[in-house]
Amino acid sequence: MGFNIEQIRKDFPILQQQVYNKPLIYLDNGATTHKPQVVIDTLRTIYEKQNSSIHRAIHYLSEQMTSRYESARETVRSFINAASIREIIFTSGATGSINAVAFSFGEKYVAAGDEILISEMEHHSNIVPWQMMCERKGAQLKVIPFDEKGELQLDQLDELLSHKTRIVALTHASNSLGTINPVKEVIRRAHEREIPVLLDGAQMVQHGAVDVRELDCDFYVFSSHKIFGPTGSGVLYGKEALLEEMPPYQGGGDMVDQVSFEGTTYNTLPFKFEAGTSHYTGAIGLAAALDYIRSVGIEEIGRYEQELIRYTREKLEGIEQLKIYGESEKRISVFSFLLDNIHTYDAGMILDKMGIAVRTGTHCTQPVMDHFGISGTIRASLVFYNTMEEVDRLVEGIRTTIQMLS
Amino acid sequence: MGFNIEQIRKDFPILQQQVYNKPLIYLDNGATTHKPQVVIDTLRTIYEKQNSSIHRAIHYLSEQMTSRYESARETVRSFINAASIREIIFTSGATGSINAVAFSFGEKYVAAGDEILISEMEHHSNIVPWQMMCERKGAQLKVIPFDEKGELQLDQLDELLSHKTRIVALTHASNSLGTINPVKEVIRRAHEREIPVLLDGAQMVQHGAVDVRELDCDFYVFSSHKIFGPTGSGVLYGKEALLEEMPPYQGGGDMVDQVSFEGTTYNTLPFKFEAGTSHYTGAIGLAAALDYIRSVGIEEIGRYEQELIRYTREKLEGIEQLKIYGESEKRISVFSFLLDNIHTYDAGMILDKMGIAVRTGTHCTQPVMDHFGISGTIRASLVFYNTMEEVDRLVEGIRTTIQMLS
Amino acid sequence: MTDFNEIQQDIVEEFSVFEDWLDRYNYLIELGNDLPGIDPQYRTNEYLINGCQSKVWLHADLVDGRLQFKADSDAIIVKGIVALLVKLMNNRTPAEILENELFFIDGIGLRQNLSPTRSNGLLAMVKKMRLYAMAYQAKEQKAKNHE
Amino acid sequence: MTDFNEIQQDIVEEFSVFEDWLDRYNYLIELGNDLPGIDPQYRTNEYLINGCQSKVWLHADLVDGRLQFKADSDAIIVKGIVALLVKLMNNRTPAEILENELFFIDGIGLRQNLSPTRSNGLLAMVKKMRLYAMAYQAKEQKAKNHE
Ligand SMILES: Cc1ncc(COP(=O)(O)O)c(C=O)c1O
Ligand SMILES: Cc1ncc(COP(=O)(O)O)c(C=O)c1O
Repeated sequence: MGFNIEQIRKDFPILQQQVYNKPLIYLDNGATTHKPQVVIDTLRTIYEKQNSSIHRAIHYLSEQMTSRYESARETVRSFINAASIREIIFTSGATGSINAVAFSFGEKYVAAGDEILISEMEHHSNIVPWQMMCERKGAQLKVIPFDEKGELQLDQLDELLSHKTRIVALTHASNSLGTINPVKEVIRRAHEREIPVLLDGAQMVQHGAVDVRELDCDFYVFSSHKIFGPTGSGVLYGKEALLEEMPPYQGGGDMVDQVSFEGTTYNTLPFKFEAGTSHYTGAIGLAAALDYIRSVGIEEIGRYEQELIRYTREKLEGIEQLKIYGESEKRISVFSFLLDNIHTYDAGMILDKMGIAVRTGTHCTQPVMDHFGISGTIRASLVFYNTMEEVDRLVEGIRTTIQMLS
Repeated sequence: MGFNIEQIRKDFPILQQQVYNKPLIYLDNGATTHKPQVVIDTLRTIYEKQNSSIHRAIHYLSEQMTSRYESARETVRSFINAASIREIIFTSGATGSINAVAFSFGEKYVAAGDEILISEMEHHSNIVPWQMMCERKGAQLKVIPFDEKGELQLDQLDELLSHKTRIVALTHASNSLGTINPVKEVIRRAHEREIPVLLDGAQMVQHGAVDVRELDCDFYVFSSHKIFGPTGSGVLYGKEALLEEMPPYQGGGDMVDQVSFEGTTYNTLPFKFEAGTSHYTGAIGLAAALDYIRSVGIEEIGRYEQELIRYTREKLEGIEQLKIYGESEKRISVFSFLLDNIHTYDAGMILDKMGIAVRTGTHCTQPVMDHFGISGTIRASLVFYNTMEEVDRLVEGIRTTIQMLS
Repeated sequence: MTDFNEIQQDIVEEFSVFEDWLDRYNYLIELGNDLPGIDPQYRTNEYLINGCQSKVWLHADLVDGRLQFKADSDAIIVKGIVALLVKLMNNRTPAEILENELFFIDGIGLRQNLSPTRSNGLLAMVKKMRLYAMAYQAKEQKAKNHE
Repeated sequence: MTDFNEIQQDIVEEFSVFEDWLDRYNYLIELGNDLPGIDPQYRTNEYLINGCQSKVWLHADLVDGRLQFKADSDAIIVKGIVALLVKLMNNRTPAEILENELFFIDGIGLRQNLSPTRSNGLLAMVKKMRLYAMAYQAKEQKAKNHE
């Protein structure tokens, strides 16, 4: 059918909303994305007609729900082209996924004196779990710096990768700089030393095709709510051989085989890592979102977003008092910027009153702000339901803001 | 308005469903409960009109969503009568809550040689996290046994509580035996020795008023999906002084104050324990469910369920070939039983075909099954939307089952 | 011997007369009761296929190039389906078993019993039957190659 | 000196002429620009009230039984609201400050700026102003008791 932006916008009911009697211009998609009607309806239909706990039970509703949950797993597997559904673990979100790996991988493979390598542009969710694990294990956190354009300084990578490095955890795309990292290159060089790599795909999966086998990453994580799915759900992909070796993260129902006070044995993959009643509506809603994306076409989305990026960049660069942070050419449709002598909070407040939702602050990447010696930025993050007209309105809004505040 | 069962059943759309062309008789509420229309509508309205990530952002939608999320916290606080919203942490569910405490309390207070006391009737979710923690810390798991009626053998408690005991983790009500435990007595005796107590309220909150201050428990956990709320959400209540001392469980966005590679400081309570984008729709949906329960009246619900219990028990006991497991007088509306020489799986399959959803198996309480030397039971678990007529249908179904299988 | 698919067709027809689910189950229970239990020597962990809620035991021999299955379950309805499977698969050559699709389970509305999420060990049993067929086929092939 | 609530009423009326949000903000910006910054000696961590996204500095003296507030913010809109608060609270006795309810914030539609979830430090500033009033009141009381 081709990429029809008008139809797409109709698929997302919230885009028809007004705030302060002005049409909502939602440019905070880096924080969370909105949901197409099909996702909302999926949730409603489950709760109105089909709801039941999954696994273990044998009655009709439970059977149906279980098979939908497991086919949601297959949908995710095929979306990122994992080798097996045993490699797809449903979690509470990207943060939950990273914490699971940091704990479980840490228990198995990390000892005092070891090193964990992350980058300077990581989201707090890909920093703090590693810090906590390092502290517990007596390991050390190493950091790949980025340059003034917001690109990783890969020339330092070989030096940073040592025989003590146990894992590299890197964001696929930065939520504050917009940079898409050269992850294949990093993975190649890490693998040369037999070091596994976790990719934080929270800001990538919604923008372009991800193929975990082609990337050859060892772990890949993302959140449902950032890819048009329900809140409270996320994915941890891990290579089967690694997941097989790793101890479980949480204990509880469903992740066990035999339980006795003398000792407990664990279930097989992927269930070993899914303790307790799973958030099955979240997983099934996520699958509905992924199906929706496929129906629009992930290639088409990518192409349209490239246009959006070009247009937005050109327009923003046309504002003299505006400075962009993060100038990588390989990028997602996320722009961080500052206005001369204007506090981000003031700008955010004024844009808000024009119906324009942007985010201001550190975007949970405080080290990125420290790098530039600033306390925050204004961030406009777009997805495929945003339009050139919305970018025009943003630019107008910025000009008004500058006028009001200078 | 009084307790109007017909109106109540209309509030739950799924109860109007048919399976195999027969009216659904849903008696698997111990696994998960259904949702009143108001909860379903709350979720839909959020996603269609209000959706936005919470905290940190200053734009309109985010403000609104944040304040609804925080007022959901207040709703939970008041529902269990906690002293402060700082004591209410939103988690992924009861299992998530227990894992958080087992990890975080363990890191702070448990060392080699210490003991953790649980009971023989715990759900796997209140066994395995402690086993995992004990293994990590070199601590030992001790177990309060129950007697043939399915009641805790409290005469053994003082012996089991030692100066090495660091925490007692006990289910408020058993999901397989139905027993409501004498938790106040256990708490009193544990507190005499200054040992904190965690109560697993997953099977209690939906059946009667819970007042954490009156109970004086140190932690209380439950799941949203078992109390008519959305999946993927749950609550951890903890006394502020304890939570304050405990290290965070997961790292990520929102739970931090300042992040740098040299060191990270954490946010205040309750945020310290809420890492990453929270499942705000789950929390707000849970609050809608709690409001609904209040509007029906938690006292009225309790009274009605007592009648249901009396009626169900009498009817089940009238079946000669049926043996009930768990005969405590103080009980929730959960009944485990076996039919002479009939495999639970066969019984479950046949009841299912009559539209009756019961659970068969171990109900994630394998030690309870081991206690009786059985491999599982048939479990009928009722809540306030179930009726005496449904109990009659169950009994008919059981009789047919016996007839077919003997 | 009757064709593999003909038997499946027969089973489907047999079941089609039952309008009610419970009648189908009554019939399965009958079949289950008629199937002789497996010899105690095979009712051991070695031959056990563990479903989460019911157990299936399976053993197979090759006699004159044809597979002889012995199977049992602790749940009678499962045993009924086991009986159907044994009726269909018994006395077949490995090739017959490996070439033919199983459609009767679907045809009699019991597909859910074979879903990967079902806790009754039947799916694992079907897989195991095919594994036996494969193993014996490989063995025969090897024997032939040595001739 | 004008009554506490009269001033609040005045502020609300002043704002009521603005139909558009942006006009209100323009006015706040003006107020913010007109408010003299706090002395550098007070623009330190000791006097800082940290919002997540904007900072507020606050200091108070008691002169002749009345509170003298000095306040500032790094965000100009916040500073505008700070100016309104200072205008209202300045030169008041501790009792006046503690007795009266703040309603103007609500009245001019800025309540969200004072919500506990707002990241601008304003709520903390209001609390701090009251704390100052309480502290000075206690001090005065103590002094009186010693007379
Ligand atoms: C007593 C008890 N505790 C804990 C749980 C775990 O709850 P969830 O699976 O929702 O985390 C359950 C339910 O499965 C339960 O019945
Ligand atoms: C790059 C990146 N990683 C991780 C996260 C954490 O995701 P969540 O908060 O959904 O767990 C985010 C979003 O906040 C992100 O942008």
